[in-house]
Amino acid sequence: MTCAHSSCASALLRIHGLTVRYAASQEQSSPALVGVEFDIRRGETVGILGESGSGKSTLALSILGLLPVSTNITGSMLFENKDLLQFDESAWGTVRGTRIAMIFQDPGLSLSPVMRVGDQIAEVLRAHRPGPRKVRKQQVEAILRDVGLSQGDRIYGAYPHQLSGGELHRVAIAQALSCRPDVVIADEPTQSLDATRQAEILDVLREVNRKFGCAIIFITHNPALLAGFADRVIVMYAGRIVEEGPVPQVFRQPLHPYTKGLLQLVPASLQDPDRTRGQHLPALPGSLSHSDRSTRGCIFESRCFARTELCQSESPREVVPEEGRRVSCFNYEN
Amino acid sequence: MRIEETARHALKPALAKAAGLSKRYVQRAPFSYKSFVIDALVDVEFDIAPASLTALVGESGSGKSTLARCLAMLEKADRGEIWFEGKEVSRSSDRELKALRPKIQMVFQDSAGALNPGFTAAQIIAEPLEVQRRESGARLHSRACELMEEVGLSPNWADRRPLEFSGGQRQRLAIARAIALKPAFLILDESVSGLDLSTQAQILNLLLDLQKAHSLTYLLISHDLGLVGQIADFVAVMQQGKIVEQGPRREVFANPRHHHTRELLASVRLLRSNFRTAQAGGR
Amino acid sequence: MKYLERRVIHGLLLLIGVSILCFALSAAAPGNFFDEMKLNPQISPSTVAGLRARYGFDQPLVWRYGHWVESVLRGEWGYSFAYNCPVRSLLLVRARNTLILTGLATLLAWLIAVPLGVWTANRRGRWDDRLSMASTSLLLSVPELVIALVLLYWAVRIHTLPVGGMASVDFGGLGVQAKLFDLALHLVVPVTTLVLASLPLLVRHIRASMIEVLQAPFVQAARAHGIGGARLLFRYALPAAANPLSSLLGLSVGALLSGSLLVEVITGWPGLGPLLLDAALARDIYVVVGAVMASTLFMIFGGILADILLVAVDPRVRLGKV
Amino acid sequence: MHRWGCFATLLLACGHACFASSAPQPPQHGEDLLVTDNQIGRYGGTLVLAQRSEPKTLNPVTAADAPSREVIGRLTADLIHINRWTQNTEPALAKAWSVSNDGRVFTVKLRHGLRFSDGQPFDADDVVFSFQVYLDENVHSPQRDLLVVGGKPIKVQKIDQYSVRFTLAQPYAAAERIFDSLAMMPRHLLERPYKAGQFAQALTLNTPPAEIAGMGPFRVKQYIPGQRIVLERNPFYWKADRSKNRLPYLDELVFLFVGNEDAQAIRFQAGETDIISRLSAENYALLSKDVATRGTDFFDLGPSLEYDFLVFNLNDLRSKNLDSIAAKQAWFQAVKFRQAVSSAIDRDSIVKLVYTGHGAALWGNVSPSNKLWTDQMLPHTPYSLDRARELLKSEGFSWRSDGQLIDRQGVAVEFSVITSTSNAQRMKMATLIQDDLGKLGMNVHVVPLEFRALLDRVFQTYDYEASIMALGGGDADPNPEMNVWLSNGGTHLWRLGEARPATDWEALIDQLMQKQMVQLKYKERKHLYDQAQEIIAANVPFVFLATPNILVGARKNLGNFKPAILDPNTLWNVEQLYFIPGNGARPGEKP
Amino acid sequence: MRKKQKIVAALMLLVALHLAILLAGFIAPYNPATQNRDFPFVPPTRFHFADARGHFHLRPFIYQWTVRPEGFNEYEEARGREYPVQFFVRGPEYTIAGLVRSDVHLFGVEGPARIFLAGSDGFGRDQFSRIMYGGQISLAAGLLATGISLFLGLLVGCISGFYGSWIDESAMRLVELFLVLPWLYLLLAVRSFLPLHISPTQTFFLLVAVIGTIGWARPARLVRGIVLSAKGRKYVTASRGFGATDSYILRRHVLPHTYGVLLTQAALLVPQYIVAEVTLSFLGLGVSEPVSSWGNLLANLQQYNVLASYWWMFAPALALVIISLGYLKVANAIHERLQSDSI
Repeated sequence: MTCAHSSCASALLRIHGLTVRYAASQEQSSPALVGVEFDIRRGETVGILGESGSGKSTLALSILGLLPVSTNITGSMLFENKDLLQFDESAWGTVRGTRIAMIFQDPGLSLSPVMRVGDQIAEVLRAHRPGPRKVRKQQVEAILRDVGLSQGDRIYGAYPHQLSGGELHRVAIAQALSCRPDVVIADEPTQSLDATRQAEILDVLREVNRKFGCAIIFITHNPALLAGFADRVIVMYAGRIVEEGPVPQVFRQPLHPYTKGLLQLVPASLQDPDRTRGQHLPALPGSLSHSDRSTRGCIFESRCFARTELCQSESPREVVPEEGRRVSCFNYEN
Repeated sequence: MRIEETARHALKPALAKAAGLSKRYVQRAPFSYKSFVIDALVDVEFDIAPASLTALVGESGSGKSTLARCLAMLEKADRGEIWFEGKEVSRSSDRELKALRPKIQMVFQDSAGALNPGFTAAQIIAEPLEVQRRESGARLHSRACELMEEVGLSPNWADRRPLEFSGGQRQRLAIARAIALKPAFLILDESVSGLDLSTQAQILNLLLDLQKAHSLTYLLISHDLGLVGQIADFVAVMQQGKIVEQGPRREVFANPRHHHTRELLASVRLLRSNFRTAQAGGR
Repeated sequence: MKYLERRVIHGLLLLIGVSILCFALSAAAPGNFFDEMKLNPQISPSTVAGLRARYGFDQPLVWRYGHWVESVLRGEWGYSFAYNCPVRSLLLVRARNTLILTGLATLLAWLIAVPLGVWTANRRGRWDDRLSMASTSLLLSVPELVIALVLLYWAVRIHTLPVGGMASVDFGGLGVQAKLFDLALHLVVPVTTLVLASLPLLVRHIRASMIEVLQAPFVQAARAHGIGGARLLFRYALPAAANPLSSLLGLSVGALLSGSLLVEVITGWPGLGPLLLDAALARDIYVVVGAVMASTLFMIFGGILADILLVAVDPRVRLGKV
Repeated sequence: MHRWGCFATLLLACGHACFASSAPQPPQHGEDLLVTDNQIGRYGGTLVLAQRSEPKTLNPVTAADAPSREVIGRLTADLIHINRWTQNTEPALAKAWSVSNDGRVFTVKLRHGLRFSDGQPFDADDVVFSFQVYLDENVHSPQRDLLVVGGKPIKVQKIDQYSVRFTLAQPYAAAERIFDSLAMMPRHLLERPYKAGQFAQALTLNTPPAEIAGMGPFRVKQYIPGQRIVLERNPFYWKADRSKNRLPYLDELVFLFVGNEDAQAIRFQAGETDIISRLSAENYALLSKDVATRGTDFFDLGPSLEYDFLVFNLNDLRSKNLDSIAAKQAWFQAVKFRQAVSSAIDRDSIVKLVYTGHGAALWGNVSPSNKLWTDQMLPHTPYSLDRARELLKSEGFSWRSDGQLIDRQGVAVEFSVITSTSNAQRMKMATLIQDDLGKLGMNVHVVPLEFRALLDRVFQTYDYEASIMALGGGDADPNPEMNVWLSNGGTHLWRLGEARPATDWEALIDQLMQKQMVQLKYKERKHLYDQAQEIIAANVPFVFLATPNILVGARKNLGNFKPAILDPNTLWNVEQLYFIPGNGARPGEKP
Repeated sequence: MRKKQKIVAALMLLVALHLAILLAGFIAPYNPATQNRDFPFVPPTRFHFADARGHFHLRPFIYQWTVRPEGFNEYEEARGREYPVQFFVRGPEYTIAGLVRSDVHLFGVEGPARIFLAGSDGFGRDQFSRIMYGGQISLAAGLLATGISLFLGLLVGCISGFYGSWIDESAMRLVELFLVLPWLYLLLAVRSFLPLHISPTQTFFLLVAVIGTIGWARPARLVRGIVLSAKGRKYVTASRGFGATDSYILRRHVLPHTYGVLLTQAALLVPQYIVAEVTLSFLGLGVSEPVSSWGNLLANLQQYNVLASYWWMFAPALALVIISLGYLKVANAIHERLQSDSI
């Protein structure tokens, strides 16, 4: 397969031909990820866009080596030229949380309910940066300030259920950033927040990226969040990358029918004068689970508005329509 | 708080109405005299016009869900009145309640938790019918299949269990169950918030279809103003147990009175405009 | 403290209920303490009747209960016919001995069960988990009695362990260290029996609770932050399993006085067991009532302890948000 | 934990320091020591033995249970003592006694210059005081009934400092045996609690050792609840060996409390105890297997005085509402029925399977090892099913085709036998008897009951059909057995508390027993008692089964160890016991 | 798939064991009450293929035990005559389940030799036969009593957990009361009110009733905990929203959650209850001689000399362990399946 980027040699994280198959999966034939490959360079922000079930979360977990042991994984994941897939548990310990960190979807669930949040951040530090307790506490407070939580003392001593939704998100970010990782994976980190808080969190992440220079992999189903935030977007469908490119290009001119469909989901404006009462919202027909994963043809075929005979019988190859972009669709072959 | 322009709706009597509704939770820790007081509802005045779609927006903990549960008669408020179809119902007897229940239905946020994992899809949908003794035996099953079809689920899946469905499908199941009793009033508590954009749009479209078909009245609760703002007729904004703003959507969006509403709207607009700019090719 | 007040009142009600029922039951049971004398041809029936009258057995049950309550209020807890002394003094020393035994056994059982349960939960389905499950199943199906007897037989065979009792005859003349060592040797058989008998259930409960917690998102998250191994299991997962485990611990504590009767009798441990058995069979009823009251107290205490523990570990409970 | 231990020891040993040393005091002038003729032993050592349960009290007057009496027996002494070996009486605190011609007046001369274990002198005042307490109706002493002869309490009079006169209301055979085990108590310590009506509460286990004194070879040193009681030498004990060494030889005597017989056997096997009394036959067999390796000796002393028997309920049930049992009494009342049952029981099997051969079959109430009273002429009905069938047939019983025995009315013979669950031996006997009588076509049910529940049925409710029980084992003399055989006796088990003898033979037994009681000449008395035994054996009110042998074990290096049939089997001469020096010494022995 | 196999395997084992015990009359070679007074505590019979002359026999044979002249209850094989093991032999008559009457036994040897598969007891009774017959009473009583306990526990636990407030409080106090009461006395009292002789059938039902009613407290506590958590589920609230009655919610949504715990409890209680008979026999409430039960067979082990000298007396303990392991296995497997179904 081709490398979409010219500068792939300088990639921090390089994922190649990653195929993941859950052992206990009901449909044994269909892998959760198929031949996924992309690069992450130092300091860049990459959005991964897709519906739920497209394999985004599996991707995130596999980058951190958190898939169940029984999972069948092939391909390679080169992080600083070391293949993460060959790592054992202790080697992973030197990567997780310190080089690659993750911000989870719902901090209310991903923070232990029975530990003070400060301690939870300190635990991460303790695991990777051994040092005296006192110093650690100061470090934690500094990190909390970095994510915009100025009342360090109160936050430090609070339990998760004592904090508001916005604060919890910041704590989760602080926890992920505590060891200044090179890569931060943010898995739908703003989903349960209202618009104001969402914007704040995006600001924090943007700030963090600017200040610490860590690469951010931002996983979302909402293209609107990526605008003005991510450099690059990777669109996933049914465990495959269907399109990749810089955000401005992709948003301006989406190539894959799926990308097009996703982009049109974002409402035009708050008061659409044309929309009459009860009129349908724009929507993608069908759902991911309708897709026949065992098909020989294009996986998106059943939901595609531009499908042809060919799409049913053959799987499209990846093409590079222009520098820095790629797409898997017959419309762009040749 | 009432806005003049609702006069048009005021002509029709409200389907559901809350007057001076208050609810306070007092929690006591086992080994202390200290108790924690949470005012979930403070003197809430709230109207729902028939056959309308009212969006209730507010951040988590603002009291939206408490209001929803009070309106659905799943919880009793401390003070205040609830009117439904022109009758005060907050102090109904058990028997009156049983008669009232089919008319007011609720769809919960966490579809996985609100569906018994041990039941099949058909059993889940049939449950209200069974409980209310509307149908029985084979008719029960065929009615469940009809309902599945109505919400866009294949009746072939009638024997699957909730965990075999995707989030969107589970939400459809929950909606099918809620409309099984042909209610007049459907309360959707964050019913679409856990879903992704495409599924959200589909579910909202489904709701619109159902509204048309059954002349349903909706109360759609969400933290996402941008989402519900697209389809709502009325918008209400809650903060700390109080309704700080309510009125027809256009009115509220055009002329928000409360700073919280203004803030929310500004953020939504910012996000949208970023996206439009990107689509337009700018950065 | 509202909560404590309520617990104490409930406890008192329970104690009253238990005492009344104890009295009713003891009155309903056939025979009484002085019956054995009837078998001695040299003691006349009138002497036996005199003794019965002396201890109020010719009085109605209510009168006896009243007298007993009065003696409880005096701090005597009733009167033993056999020992001719207040029950309290009889119970205290033996309760202490029982607590030494059961306290140690409970402590050991928990010290073994917690790591084992946590470990096997983490290794769910692997060989070591299966081995542990198989052996706990086996232990569960062997009666306590058989465990005790086999251990005792083993002790006789190996010659190095004492085969019963709590102290050697020359205990009084030993130094502090030697005394402790002597006590430890005597504890081996009964403690092992108790541990083996209580371990399997504990391990299984802990394992089950841990399996549930280990699937929680925050454990996964902690792992993603690079926290692993024992730290993850004990710092993150275990406290989160506190709810079921603290009530389990409450039950353990509640059974401290009553859980070792059989083992004490078999291994000759000078605890409440032999005293209670003797008293129950000899119809020395106030001793039985006293011992039952004491174990009720422990059960009440265990319940309170479980709640305190839960509050200490789980801040959600502490702050009233369950 | 340590603090706890210290606390307990402190509490219980607090009196120890103010005590006189327990080293044997040299004989003093005027002290009338009893000189024993045992082998001369050596001082020192601690003898450890186990007891079924702890003593409940140290009060000799109120104690009713065996463990308490065993310990009290070592702490106290009596005026006239039954020698457990010879089974005859011998002087103890009394130097001599004389009996008036009519056998009603006993004059007892006390030894001079004796002292209690606290060093206080002992004299006639103590004797009078002790009897006053025993005879006090308000004290409810179990021994009181012993001292009531012919319906009147014995009169006790002090003659001088060292002589006391006892007057009986009527002549009483072997009256001197009454004095055995009646502990003489210190008036100086006990008069105050007695006067205050607190006698039952005096001398409990919690009483400080300094406030306990007795005339026995040992005195209390320490009591650890639930664990053991430690006795130490009484330095003033009134016996000495031929070399004028004051007895006892042992420094200390320790009673461990070990809940059951098996555990006691284990302790003995493990070398934690030095003596084991009343070993069960099974454990005797088990333990005596490895005698060679363990430095222990085991003794089979032959049959005990106890007798196991099957008794049918012949009580008057008219007021009891027990019609179904009353209906069966028609069978039980037939002598031939009882004789048939007796013939059909295979006593040899009982001896073999229940007592593993260490027991003896019985046909009467007196054990073959009762040297003075066994009736050698007593017929031993052989085990014979044929004879049993004959007897039943002649009584009108017959058999159905399936072998079931039926009576004249055609009612199937079916009855139940109650037995105590706490006695494994009797449970086994019941199972054997069930099988034996099954061969006769009798349908016997074994009904195991908890001991007191059984007593309640036998003594109170009469709700039983037959029962397996045991009696005897105390003294060899017939007098203590009186209440078993007299028709109005409290232990006349088959029919309790008869106003008049229900049958001629019971009337005859009454006469014989009353006569032997006042007959002072042994030969005449023996003749009367033999007759009684024969009538009992012939009429089978009890179907006598067997008696266990007395089996004991002890360390090989225990000197003067002379176990006896009479209770206490091993400790009756504890003051003479000593450890023979050599390689057999107790491990961990203090020098 | 694998889980299903596990359940099936464990179930097959249990069914086989129960069947064997049901057919005790056929499988056991002797009447369990027949005493052989010349052979107390005989060790298990040894099977031989080669005789003293070195000849090999295809059919296994045994030697008769004889008492060794010196020594107590020690035996040696009388090598004089071989007794081949025979199958489908005639022996004492028996009935199976009160229906089939027969005298054909699975195996046996010609008299006077006796085949003691698990040795003999102190009366020379064949222990193997006693175990087989005893299993009938013990297992049935254990299962039935467990059923009663669990039913009562379920009832109280459900009501208490579901309705909460004072009902819960008083139910839990009642549970505590049951846990501490001196049952000994109650049972003694019960015994004294019963007729003197109770037939084995009556004893059986008595055992079941007594054990079952005493043992409900613990399951009740467990069930209550589960009901408490189950009734807080969202779908229960949803169900209320449809106007579901309490009984409907209990039946459809709450009860199914308790099955897992009930099963595990059942597996734990059955062996416990079988052992409990030892205590009850002591109070005169157990089955009495000559009927055998696992309880009274196990009681033999309480005697030190038996424990130390006659290892084959452990056979009933082994039988109990095997059966209860079987139950545990089944419970575990079903529990696992329930868990994987629900979450």
